[in-house]
Amino acid sequence: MDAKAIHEKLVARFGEKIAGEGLAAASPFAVVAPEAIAEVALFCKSDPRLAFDNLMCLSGVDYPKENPPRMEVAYHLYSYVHLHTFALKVLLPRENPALPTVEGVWGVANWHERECFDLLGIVFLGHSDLRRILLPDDWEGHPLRKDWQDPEYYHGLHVKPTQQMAERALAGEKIGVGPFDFTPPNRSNQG
Amino acid sequence: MIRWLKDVWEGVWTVLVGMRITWRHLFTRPVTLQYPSEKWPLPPRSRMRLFMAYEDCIGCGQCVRACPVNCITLKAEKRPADAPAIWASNGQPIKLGVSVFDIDMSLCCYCNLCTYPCPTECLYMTPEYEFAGTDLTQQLYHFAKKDAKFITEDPKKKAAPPAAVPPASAPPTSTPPAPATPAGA
Amino acid sequence: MDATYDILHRFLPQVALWPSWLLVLLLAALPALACFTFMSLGPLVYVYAERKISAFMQDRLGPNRVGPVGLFQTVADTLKLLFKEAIFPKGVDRKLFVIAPILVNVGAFMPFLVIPWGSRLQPVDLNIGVFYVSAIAALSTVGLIMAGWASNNKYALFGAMRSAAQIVSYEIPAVMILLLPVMLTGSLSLQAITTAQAGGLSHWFLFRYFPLMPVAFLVFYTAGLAETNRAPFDIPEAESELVAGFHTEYSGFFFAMFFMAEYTEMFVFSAVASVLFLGGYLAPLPALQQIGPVPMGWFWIWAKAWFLMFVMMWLRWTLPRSRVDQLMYIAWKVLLPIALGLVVVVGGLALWPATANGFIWDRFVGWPIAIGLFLFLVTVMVRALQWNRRRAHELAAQVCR
Amino acid sequence: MATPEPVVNEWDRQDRQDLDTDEMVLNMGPQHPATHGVLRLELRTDGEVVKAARPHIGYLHRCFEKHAENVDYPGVLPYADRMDYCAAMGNTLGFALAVEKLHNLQVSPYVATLRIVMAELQRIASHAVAVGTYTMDIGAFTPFLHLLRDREKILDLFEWTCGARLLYNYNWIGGVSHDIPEGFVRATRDLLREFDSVTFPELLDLIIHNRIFVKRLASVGVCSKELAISHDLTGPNLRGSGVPRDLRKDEPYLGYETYDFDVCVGQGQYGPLGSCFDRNWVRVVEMRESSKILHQALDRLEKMERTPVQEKCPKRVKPPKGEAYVRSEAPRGQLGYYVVSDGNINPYRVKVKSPCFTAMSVFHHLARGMMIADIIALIGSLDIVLGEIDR
Repeated sequence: MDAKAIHEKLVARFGEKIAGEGLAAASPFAVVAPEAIAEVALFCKSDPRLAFDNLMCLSGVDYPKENPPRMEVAYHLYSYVHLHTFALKVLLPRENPALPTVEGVWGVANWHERECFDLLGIVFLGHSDLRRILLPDDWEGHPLRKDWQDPEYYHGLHVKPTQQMAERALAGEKIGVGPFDFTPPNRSNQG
Repeated sequence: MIRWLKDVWEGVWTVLVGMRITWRHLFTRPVTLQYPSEKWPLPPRSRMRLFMAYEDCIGCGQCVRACPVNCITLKAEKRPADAPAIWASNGQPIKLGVSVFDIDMSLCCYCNLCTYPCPTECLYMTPEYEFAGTDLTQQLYHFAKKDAKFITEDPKKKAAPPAAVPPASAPPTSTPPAPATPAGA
Repeated sequence: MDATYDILHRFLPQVALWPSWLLVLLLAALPALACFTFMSLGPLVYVYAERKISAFMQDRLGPNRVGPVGLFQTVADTLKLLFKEAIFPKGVDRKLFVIAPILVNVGAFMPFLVIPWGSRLQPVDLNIGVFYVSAIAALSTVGLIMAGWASNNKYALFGAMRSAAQIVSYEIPAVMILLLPVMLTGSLSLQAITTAQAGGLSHWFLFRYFPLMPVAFLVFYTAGLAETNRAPFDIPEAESELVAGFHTEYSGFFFAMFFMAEYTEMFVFSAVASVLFLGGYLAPLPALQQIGPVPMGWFWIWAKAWFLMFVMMWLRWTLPRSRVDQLMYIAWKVLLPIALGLVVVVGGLALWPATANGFIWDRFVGWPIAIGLFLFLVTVMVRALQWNRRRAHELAAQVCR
Repeated sequence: MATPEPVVNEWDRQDRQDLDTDEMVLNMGPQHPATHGVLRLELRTDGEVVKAARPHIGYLHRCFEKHAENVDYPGVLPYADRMDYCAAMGNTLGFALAVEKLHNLQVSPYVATLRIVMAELQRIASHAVAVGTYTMDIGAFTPFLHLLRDREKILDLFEWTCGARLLYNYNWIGGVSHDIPEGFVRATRDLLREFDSVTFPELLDLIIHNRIFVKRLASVGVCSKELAISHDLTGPNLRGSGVPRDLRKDEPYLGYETYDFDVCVGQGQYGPLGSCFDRNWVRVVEMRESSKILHQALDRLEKMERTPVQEKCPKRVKPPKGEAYVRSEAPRGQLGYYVVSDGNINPYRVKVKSPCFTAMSVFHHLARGMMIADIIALIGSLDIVLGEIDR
């Protein structure tokens, strides 16, 4: 099925809960209401015509400058039966973004959702093990948000880059080597 | 019983087959390269230490923008109007005086992205890889020279030398000593 | 003891006049000293050999910097280990932690006492030699368990438990097979077992009752691999699973002791196997037993043991590691039934007068097999060398291109 | 309305049986010889049997995605190289394809062929590392070095072409960084000939068909088709479970559809389908298939007219506003890039679906009830590279 037919099928089934579409995009998608995502996902997987048995990617994107500011979670689906792809998108408010988990539909969502929670702070309700996955457990904040500021220190380690050697040299410290003359034996470096 | 026997036999047999191969390898030539005493000839495109021919730099800063890890520090300002005109070896006039050109090789990721935009091809990677040091500060390279010998004649006016002269070839030494590089150098 | 006395007497005739207590002390100390020196210097050679063999099998060069062709590499390593600090991690049981490597070494060294190097060249000819060897060699298991337990490390504990299970299991088929030469000779003394195989290669127990005894030898060898913790049965120290197994927490000299014990065990096992099956110090051709005035017995047992050790190394660098339950499977469901069957069959054959001294074809299989094997290995070797040369040719062509 | 059933956390699940004894928690890694980097596994074991496993990742995390938002598009490429450092060509290829899709760029056939040559050489090199380290995990050291010997030769070719041995920055947006040097085709042919006639058969004889190796793996870590698809196992891991899906066939890019090659699938010849052996087997056979593709591609390269390799490279990579999810078949599986562009020279958001990340997410399902030695076999058979999991 092509993207249009998939979208129509979803609209026919869920009506209002399919809140928008982006069929012209390079990867066509439908926008799903946040509370309905688990049902839609389950339907996408179980319906024999859709048969989206594979969640390729689950990614969160932060749009603070949009009006209203929002977060997006994009689900890229693939069907190993019909070999078609489609994407679902959920738009969330930037304050306390939360949506149901799809972990019960696709097993891989477990880790993807944990990563999304870790890096963007999107809460997946009903997730069995919603812990940080990539960052340390006691890390504060969610770095992939656009307004993220690096902390100065984490457990006494510099997080922000310290003064680089070039800056130190500019400031007058006598470090570094050179200037020097050096002509390598061959210069046929460029392609 | 038959399966058991087959299993045992296969176990012994595959072990013997493997042993034959390792036995054969006992007598094949080792491929080891004894590094400090023998060295592999590096292909000319090898991307190792960065080098910049200071006399050719026009201070455009494209390499700084291209570098994904910000390992190049460049400070250039307009040359005073009364300073003698100088040219890079590919004939491009040098309008900006480069007072600082530092490359922090400890940050460099050897991606070669900085060398492509360079209009005078003065920045390039050399097949030089033995520059480990005992101190991190030895990885900071200053390329800006105080006594650089720039080309002071307009190359276009001269009878054009063959265009394929490699840019890094030594600048003509007969030129009178260039004035000190611009203020701040 | 008598042999030692004889040798001593030959070089120092006045020894007969010495007080008897001194003599007894001397006669006990001299062979022990000789054995100990041999033992502690042996691993230097074995480790070097192992490194070189593995390197060549993997198309590498191996150690080649310290001394000519790296000969002193192991010496340097040993010195390094000796001078390194022995670290006692927090929470170890210090007493057991120190005793363990010593105990392992005791288990590895003691069997040396009964290994015959010649008809008279044997520290002690115990009449329970075989029994003594298997009993003492099992002592090192206790050391391994101690090491694992005392280390206060889960990986070490796993290694210790694995090694206990493994060695206990493999003792059984190994001892069963030990019975076969004992039955054939009617003696537990290693000297007697050796002399029963006199008469050249085809009289060795390896070729008796063809093909029964070769199978027995294979079983014994496999069990021996497991008892000495060699690949494919090196699971107690499986480095990709248990980091270093029971000696994870050891460092410096204590680590070196484990290392030494491991290689010594290998040598002891190979020597015992060559006594039991390969005629010990007997030459393949009786004429080679003595070259001129020099008795060559020591050379032959040495050569055989080293050959068996070479095969151990060869196997180690060929094979992957077995899993712990498969190890048990091999011990209890493969080796043990075979060993039991062999004990019954060979025992019966030995009792039956017509076959008491082997099958009729026994005298004719030994040489063909040995020569066939030799020729096969040489062929593979020659082909590898030829390939080398051809390859070199191709490379030259490439360079010239 | 139907909703999915809640999932039980595997770690907390207790199923005690009569013979169970006290459990202990074993920490495997991050410093452990067989965890392929800095993976940490928390294992709840009962003796040698693993009752539950919990992988902890992130020790190598450097937030590639944040880096990517702060550099321009060509600058992302060196960072992308560093994700799967065993197969850097595949990483940059995926990113280049994604940005080209946003940009609506089509590379010339010559460049496409070059990319295929490099990608397939990289696949052989990467699988050589995967299979080699795997045999080392299982305890055989020799095949590892034999395979690395051949990998070195491939790296030599790469160095000859683009000057780097590990992190190439070769696939650019709209082209490649260097044309192949003179004699490259012939040298590659020599290499492949030696690989096909010596290394590959020796590998099969020495280790793959070895009985101990087979026994260790044949019925261990069996991953059913459903589990594999649900947990998004891709590439050799998926094909090891018997699903004949390969992006190079299903959604061909760079003209893969014009090459004649087979999709290698696990055969289950020694045990249930989807075992560690099958996953490894797929990798082994894929090396030969890659060599087949390479032979064809080299034939074409010889006949093809050489075009400048950077002619399509945009002077300033500034894709129009939009987003694309583009996947490619990297050696370790489907590598997906979700690139969002807001019309700037920096990507607005780059999300990477790394095949190792998803492969690792199935780990705790498969690890249940295994022995400790099998855990090592399982990690190796999933062929993870921590640089890509942690990104």
